[in-house]
Order: sequence, then structure tokens, then C-alpha cells
Amino acid sequence: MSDKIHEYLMVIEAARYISDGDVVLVGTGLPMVASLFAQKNHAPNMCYVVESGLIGPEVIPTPVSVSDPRVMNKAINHGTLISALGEILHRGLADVGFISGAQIDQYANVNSTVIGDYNNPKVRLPGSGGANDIATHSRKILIIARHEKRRFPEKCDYITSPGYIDGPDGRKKAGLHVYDPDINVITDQCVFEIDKKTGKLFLAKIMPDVTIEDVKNNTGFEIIISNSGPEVVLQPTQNEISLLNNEVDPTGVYLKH
Amino acid sequence: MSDKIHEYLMVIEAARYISDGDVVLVGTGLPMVASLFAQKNHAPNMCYVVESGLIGPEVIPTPVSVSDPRVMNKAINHGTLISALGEILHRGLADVGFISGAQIDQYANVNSTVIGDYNNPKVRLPGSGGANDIATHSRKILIIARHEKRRFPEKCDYITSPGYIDGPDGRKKAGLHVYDPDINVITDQCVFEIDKKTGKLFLAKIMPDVTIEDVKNNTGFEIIISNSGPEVVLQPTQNEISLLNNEVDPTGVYLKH
Amino acid sequence: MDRKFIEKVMTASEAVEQFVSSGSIVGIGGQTIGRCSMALAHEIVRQNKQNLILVGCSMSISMDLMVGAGLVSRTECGTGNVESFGATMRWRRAVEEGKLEVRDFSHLSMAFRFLAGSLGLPFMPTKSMLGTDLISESGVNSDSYIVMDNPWQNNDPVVLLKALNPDVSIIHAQKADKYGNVVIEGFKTHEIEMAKASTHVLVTCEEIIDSDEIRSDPSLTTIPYIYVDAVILQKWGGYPTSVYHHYVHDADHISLYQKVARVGGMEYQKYLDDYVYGCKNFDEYLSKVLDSSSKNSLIQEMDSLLE
Amino acid sequence: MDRKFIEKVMTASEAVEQFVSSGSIVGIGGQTIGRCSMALAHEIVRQNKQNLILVGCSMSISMDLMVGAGLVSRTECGTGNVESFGATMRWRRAVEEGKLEVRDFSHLSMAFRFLAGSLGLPFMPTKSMLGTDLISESGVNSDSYIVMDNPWQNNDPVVLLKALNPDVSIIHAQKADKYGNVVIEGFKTHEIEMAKASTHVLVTCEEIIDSDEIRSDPSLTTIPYIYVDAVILQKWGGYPTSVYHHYVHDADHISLYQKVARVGGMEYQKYLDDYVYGCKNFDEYLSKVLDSSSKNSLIQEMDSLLE
Repeated sequence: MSDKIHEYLMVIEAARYISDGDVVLVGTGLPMVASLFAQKNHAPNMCYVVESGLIGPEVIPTPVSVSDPRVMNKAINHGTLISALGEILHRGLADVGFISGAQIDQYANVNSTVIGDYNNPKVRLPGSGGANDIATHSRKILIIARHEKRRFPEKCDYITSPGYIDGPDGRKKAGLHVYDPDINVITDQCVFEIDKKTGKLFLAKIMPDVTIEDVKNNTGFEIIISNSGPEVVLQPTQNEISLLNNEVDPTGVYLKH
Repeated sequence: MSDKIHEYLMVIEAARYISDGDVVLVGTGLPMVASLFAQKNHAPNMCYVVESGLIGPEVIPTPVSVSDPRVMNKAINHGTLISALGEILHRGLADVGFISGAQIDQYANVNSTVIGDYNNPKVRLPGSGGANDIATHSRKILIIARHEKRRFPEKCDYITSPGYIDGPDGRKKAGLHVYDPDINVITDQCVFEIDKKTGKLFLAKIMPDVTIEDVKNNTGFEIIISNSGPEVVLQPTQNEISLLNNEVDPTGVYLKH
Repeated sequence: MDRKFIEKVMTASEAVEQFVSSGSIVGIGGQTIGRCSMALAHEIVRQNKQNLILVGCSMSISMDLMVGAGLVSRTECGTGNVESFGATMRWRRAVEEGKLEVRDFSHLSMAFRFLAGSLGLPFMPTKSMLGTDLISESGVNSDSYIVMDNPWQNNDPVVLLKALNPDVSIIHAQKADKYGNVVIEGFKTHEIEMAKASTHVLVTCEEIIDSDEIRSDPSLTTIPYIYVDAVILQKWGGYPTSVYHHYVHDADHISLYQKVARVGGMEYQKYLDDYVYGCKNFDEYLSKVLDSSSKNSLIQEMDSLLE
Repeated sequence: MDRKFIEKVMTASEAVEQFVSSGSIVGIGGQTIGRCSMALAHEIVRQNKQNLILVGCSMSISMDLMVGAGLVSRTECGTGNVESFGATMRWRRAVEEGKLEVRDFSHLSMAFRFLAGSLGLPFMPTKSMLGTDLISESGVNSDSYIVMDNPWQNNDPVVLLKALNPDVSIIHAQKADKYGNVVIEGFKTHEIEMAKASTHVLVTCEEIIDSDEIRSDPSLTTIPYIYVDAVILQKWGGYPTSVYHHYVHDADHISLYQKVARVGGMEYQKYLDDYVYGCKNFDEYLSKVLDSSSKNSLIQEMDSLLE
């Protein structure tokens, strides 16, 4: 299986965590394309919500930005950031929050602020955007990221968006109202899932043709495997591949063709 | 001078306290008709704001309610209660706040909640509405009311909307940001004005043909007169009378014809 | 708050049966003599839902009707007001007779409580009501506010208003699509925040429009479908109050209501019997009180104000 | 915030001269590659206003340009982001080199700070940012927030965000009338709250419309004139970012900017010299970078997305 197919499958697999009818707070980047895939494939009645204030659009392929006219298309509301992140997300109405990030640690905390020390940064990253809000208030959190060792450290240099913070009670201790969300991290090698008993990610699924050893070699934190071992991510169907290729990202904005 | 003319002059005199360009938070009842008079007479560029969310309408005679389509006409915004009372009034942008009330006491506090004891009311009145907000946050407060002794007690049975509360520092002590507003109370007999040194109303103007004695007999609190004595309210011009009669309240909604 | 994108068109009877319970905190749409949710108020009375807590800003005859029918244990609002037609008389009498608990707030304070609720916040700050009996009177509101010091400025007290999330709100709008995307035209008062703060939202409307109309001008949607549970097509659903773009208020019928509400007793009971209990639905009430010529005159007066 | 109902049409040069000062807190409109206030950013650079504090949500190349020109002492925002084109590179370098103070917030937290400012409130509560380094890191933001206990619930910490009132905000909109009634089409991000919180608001627009158009559909007004000081007709005023209904972003020019911003030094300086300092106004810049065929293709791509 090629890297290209793994990339495709990462997007398709992430989309599988969105159910029809879900209200989904869609962060920028890969979440936009995976959510669009879900909308076109199996969740036509999902509510695609973008932080800039766009609610329920019928997205035109392929949006590159939260301000893209493609995510304004036939929306049911062109509102404000507070319409999206306040009245839907902070209000507790987001079924799914979908983000990406530069670092994801074993507690599913996400860093999109800084590599190195905050006050003496090695690399300054763009910052939270809506990601902190999305990870704080969504009932289910999806995180999508290409699998590289530096992206998966034991501990984030900076916690921008909360996972389980430091353990099973981390969110509760911090005062978050959604204190035990489902969290799935979908990469081009595997799917991690939160174990609510430990607050840590475990290896729930693995991509076809990828070995546990591959994942270990590309991950900075300890790989935990359940007794039953990881499932294998369902192969993409030809229909899924061609939908992604032809109707979701036809010009290869996100994915190599 | 007839009672009818005194009523007319009450409206006209109240309107004189509105300058062209003022942002005016207009309460329901007599303030609506007096503000409309101002808009048509000398303040075409005032911004007429009604708590239901209507901003800057060209008012059609004669509005009877804050939900009247006549105050929606050619507005520059049909917004929300928060657009009007929050983003304009609480934000500190109201030049003038214009209300009425069932009781007005010597500190210009207004009661529109209850006659008698709150927990054992003699007469239950409608309540604050936006009046408390208007009296709290406007830089200048206008109060219009027909002059009856029971309307002007020494102390309100209940303070719904703050005047100077209990003295010159009353508003400051209570924590109000507008702590020394101009306040004028316009009746069909006189105009009271706040003396900022005492926080009390004094008799600033008197209607033509009305005596100080008349005012004393019809007021429950002590009448304070400045050294120079009250001015006489400027007689209405024939133009003002006919504007009021023909274009502001042509069918006698507020004023007997 | 049915977040799903499904068709939600039903009758007022079905909606009230499903979403209003005895003991519910009910958010009241409209203001004074404009766009009150009359059809749903009638239906709640008909279904005899008890011990309601009614919350809103300027509550008018929709509230008064439920109070008059003996269904209300408490109101939390800014006014009980039918403007030039007087106070809401059944409410007034009930308060005067000590039969109804009231919690008084300023209108902005009520709107801020809904705003907090709509944003999932525990409270909203305000500088309104300070120095007045609205926050000092008898402590009746004291579980709904506290006064704290502004942490960034000395001697600057701030009122924290507790969030208010109605169990169900009733609103009459001009338009909605079948999924519950709602368009309110003209003044919008506290209704957007109240709806977004509510667990359930029931909307009657003058017209059910095609969703394409919503999607062709998405700036106009005042309440997106994710907050709405029931869409009820009810022409004249705000009658006898006015509905912008459709009809003005009916001064005669409001006066009639105020007359019986002022008197109370048998006369009021007869009004309820004739016009609410005795009607199987709101259309039957309308057919009793409005003939086509009076309809036309209310429509024409509105038209004359729209140029 | 010129509350008067007067004509406010002027040039960008006049507006910046009159309302932006060295040291101003400047609110930044737009988001990433959409509707950024580019014409006003150019003018601020041309007029060399110093020690600016830039505040906003997703700040993009309008912010980066001012940072690159050395005019900014601090940013307070949620992101410095040009989406698929990368981070805002002059900003990133300045932060990495310790030359720029940053205060990081979540986007909702920034919007709530503006909301508090727009309502005249001292603060807004939020449950965002708890448990993360956004509120624990080094205390750099500590004069902008405190954590308190929810007075109505045990063990429920709440972040109070201090209100933020910019001295002046810069916004690019589709339409405005000459009095400053502004219509923003499409996404509205944090701009409405930010504008209403600001002491002054400067608006460039693609089109100045007759006030009758505003008054014929008053639900569309996104910012009423009472908040607005200057209306500047500037077609393509958001270029190279997109303006809904008018044109898409210009990927080529954004890439060019990102290229020189990444490199910095002389190459970046040359960009500023050629395209900002060397132009007497934004139209001159436009004439250097956009010919009519590239204009047409950006317009046509937008048209193709509008059906």
C-alpha cells in the first residue's frame, strides 16, 4: 500500500467518525477536507460549522481556508465567530470537534503554539485559533495529523488545546464541563483512541500494511496496545477513493494525486 | 392657558432637551411622541433607538408601542434588545435616555414597579422594562410625566430606575459609571432639574400661567427654587403646535385635540 | 434543541404535548403588542400545563392568558405590559393578591441572562440595576444574581446575573423552513438569545418557506435549525398582536381582552371558555373573532405602513 | 465611534492620519485569506505609525505587513496565520527573535473580550483555555484574565476575560453608505463585536451604496453608523485576500508575499519599497500588481462559486 493511499485512508478513516446529523466544528486544514468527504459520502445531513461564522454550508470542493467562499455555499447562516464558537460550541451543541496540530502527546493534548520554550521559542507556530475552544467544548474530539515522530512527543512543549491534560481526571480537575470526551487521533499510520481509565492514547487501529513496529518507530510516546491488539483500518472502497479523488479534492489541494 | 396647551407644551419642552445628532434611547409612551416631535422639528439627525432593537428609524406618526411598525420605518438597523440596550446604552453611547414613570421622587429616582410594599402591593405596576437600564447608563436623563401629587412623593415606594438615589454621591456609591448625569423632569406644570451639588431636583422652569404655589400643591416633595427663581417655559410657537397636532399626533393618540 | 437536520413540521397541539410539561420554564417570545406567540399560548392553556415558570422581557397577553388560566407559579421578566392598553391585568391581580411569585429584572438584565445561557456561560456581568430595589428588594432575586467587585478596578461593583436556560421557548415568526431555520423580520428583542439558550424551541410562523430561500440569503436566518424542535404553520399566529409585514395589532380585540382581564371572575372565565377551551385549535378561535373584512383592514393598515 | 449622522467619506490617507496614532491599539478585521483590511494596513505603514498594539482573532498578512515594517510592539490574538500559505512569517520571526511581545488567546476568548468591550462590560466569563498553557504560561496574559469560582457551583472555575476596547479598528467590507452604515456579506468573524468595542472604526468598502438600500432592508446592517468614523471607497481593498461576492484571493501574490516575508532582510524591504512606500496610495499598488486580465480571473473564479 502506497503512502498516497495511506494519506487517502487517513482522510477517509477520520471521516468515518462523523455520523449523519452530527454538528461538527471543523478546524482548518485536513479537517476541512475530511469533513467534506463525510458530507459527500455518508453524512449529507451533518452540520458543517466553521469558526468564521459559517453554519451548515453545502461545501464546494476544495476549501482552503475558514474564509473560503466554498464554505459559504448555501449555508443556513452566515454569522459570526461567536455564532459558531460561542452559541454552538461553548453552548455545548457540538457533537464532534475536528482539529489538527503540530504536536500531539500521549494524553491527546495538542500544541499549535510553539516548539521549544514559549519565551524563547525554537519555532513559533500560528497559535490556538479556534482549536483550544473546539477541544475544550466538543463531546467528541477528532485530531488528524500526518504521522511523524516529532509530532507525537511524550509531552507537548506547550498545551494549546486540552486532551486529558495529565490523566483520567485531568479535564475534571481543570474544570472543563466536557470531562470525558471520546478522542480519536487519526494519522496515515494508525488510529489512537483515548482510554478513559488512564487518560492516555492507545493504539486502536492500524493502517493496512503498517506494522506496530512502524508506529513505535514514528511515535515519541510509549505505544499502548489493548489486549485484543489493534484492529486494521478498513480498506477504502473504490467508491471512496474515487469520491475523494474526483469530488472532494479533485485538484490535489490536500492530497497528492 | 388651557390644560390641553400645557400638555402640548410638556411634550414640546421635553423635545427641546434633545439636540440634533443625539443618540436617544426612547422609552415607551410619552417619550415616543416627544422624541418624534424632536425628530420632525429640530433634530432630523437624531438617532431614535427603541429597546426592542430598532435603531435610527424615520418614525411614522404615531407609534403606540416599542413593537409598532411605525418605529421600524426606514430604520438603519432592525436588531435585538441587546443591540439597543447593550451595544448602545450599556456601552455608553446614549446621549439622552428618555423615560416616564409612575413615581418620581426628590432625587429623581423613578418607580414603575409597585405602589405600596413590594411584598404586599397596593398596586402592582408593569415593572422596569428598559427604564432601569436607560436611567443607569444615559449621559442625560429626561423624565416626562403628567403632574399629579401622588406621582411626586418625597420617596419612591420602590426605586426601579436610579436618579441620584440618596444624594449627590448616590450614583457613585452605588457604582454607576455615569455618576453625575444631567436630569430633567418635564411635566405639564414645570421642569425640574437636578442640582448636582445636592442630588435633588429643583424647580428650574415653570409653565406659562402656572404658579409656584400650583406646583407646590401638586408635589409631594419640598420644592426647591434657585436664587434666580424659575424661568418660564418658552411658549410654543404656532408652528410647533401645528406640527404636534398635524404631523406628530394627528389622531390624538397621546394628546387631546 | 433538536440538532438534527430533519423535518419538524407539526401541529401546535403535537408540539405542546411533546415539549411543554407541567413545571416547565417557558420562554415567552414577542414584546407588548408585537409578535406574541398567541397560538402556542392558547394551546398550552388548552392542554392545561400547570406550575409553569414564565420568563421573558416584556411579557404581554400571551403570558397574561396563562396566568389568568391559573397555570403559572412564577414569572421572571422586565415588565407585564400591554402598552397603551394597560398592565397585564390577570398578572397584576395575581401579584397583588399574593398568588404569583415574581422576580423583577431590567430588560437588559433578562436579555443578558439569556445571552449567558445561549453561550453556555454560567453568568453575565452587568452594571444595570445597581443602587435600585431591583437588586436590594427582599432578596427575592438573590439566587439569580450576586454583586462582586470588578477585579480590574477598585470600587466598581458588578452584578453577576445567573444564566437562564428555559426548558422550552415559544416564538411566533414570519418565516421558517421545514427544518426549523427561522427568519424574524423587524424587531427581534430578546428572542434570538432566548431561543439559543433553550432546551427546546417551538416556532409558529406565518409562512413555511423553501429551504432554498434560507440558503440563498444566509445572513437573514435569525435562528438556525439546530436550536429548533417544532415548526408550526399558523397564519395569524400572533393575533391579536401585530406581525411586521403581515398585519397590525387588533386594538378592538386587545381592548376586549383587557376588559375581561381587568374584571376577572366569570367574565374572564367566559372569555377562556369561548375563545380557548371552546376551540379545538387556534384557527377555530380566529374564525370566531376575525371575519375577512377585519382581516383585510389589519392587513391593509400594515401595508400602508410599509410603503 | 462618531455617533453623529454625518457624511464620513474620506480617503484612506485622511482616515489614518486622523484616527490612527503611534501607540494605538488597532483592531484587525478579516480572517486569514478573507476580507483583510489591506488598503488601510498599507496606509498605516506608509504613514509610519509606531508602537502599535495589534489585536484580533486570526491575524494575517495585514498584521504581518505592519510587523514587517517594524511598527508593532505587541499582538494579542488567536493566530498569525495565512492558512495553506503558512504562518505569518514576519510575525513568526519577530516572536522567535524576541522582538515582539505576544499574548495568546483562543479565538473565542478574543471574541469574548471584544464582546465585553462592545457591551460596556468590564469582563466576560468563559470556560475556554482552562487546563492549558494559554492561561498558565508565564503569566504573560495575566493582566487580561483572572480565574474565579463560579458562585453558583462548586469546583467550577471560570476564566474572566478583561474587556478589550481598541482605539481604532480597520475593516474591509463589501458595502457602506456615506454615513457609515456597513454591510458585511458572508462570514463576519469577530468584526462586529470588535467594531462596536472600538473608539474609532475605519471602513474601506468595495461599494458605497445609497442609504435607501440600507433602510429598505435594515436586518442587513452589520455595523450601524454610530460606531463608524470613516468610510473609504476602495475597490479591491481586501486584495490579495478574497472578498465574498467580489473576488477570490490571489494565490500568486500571497505566495510572493510569503516568499519575501520568509526571507526577510533586503528582499522584504524591497517588497515594502516597491509596493507600499513607493506607492502614493493603494490604487497605485493595485496598478503595479494586477492587470485587467488577472482582475477578471479573480472575479470570474468568485462568480463561478456563487452560482
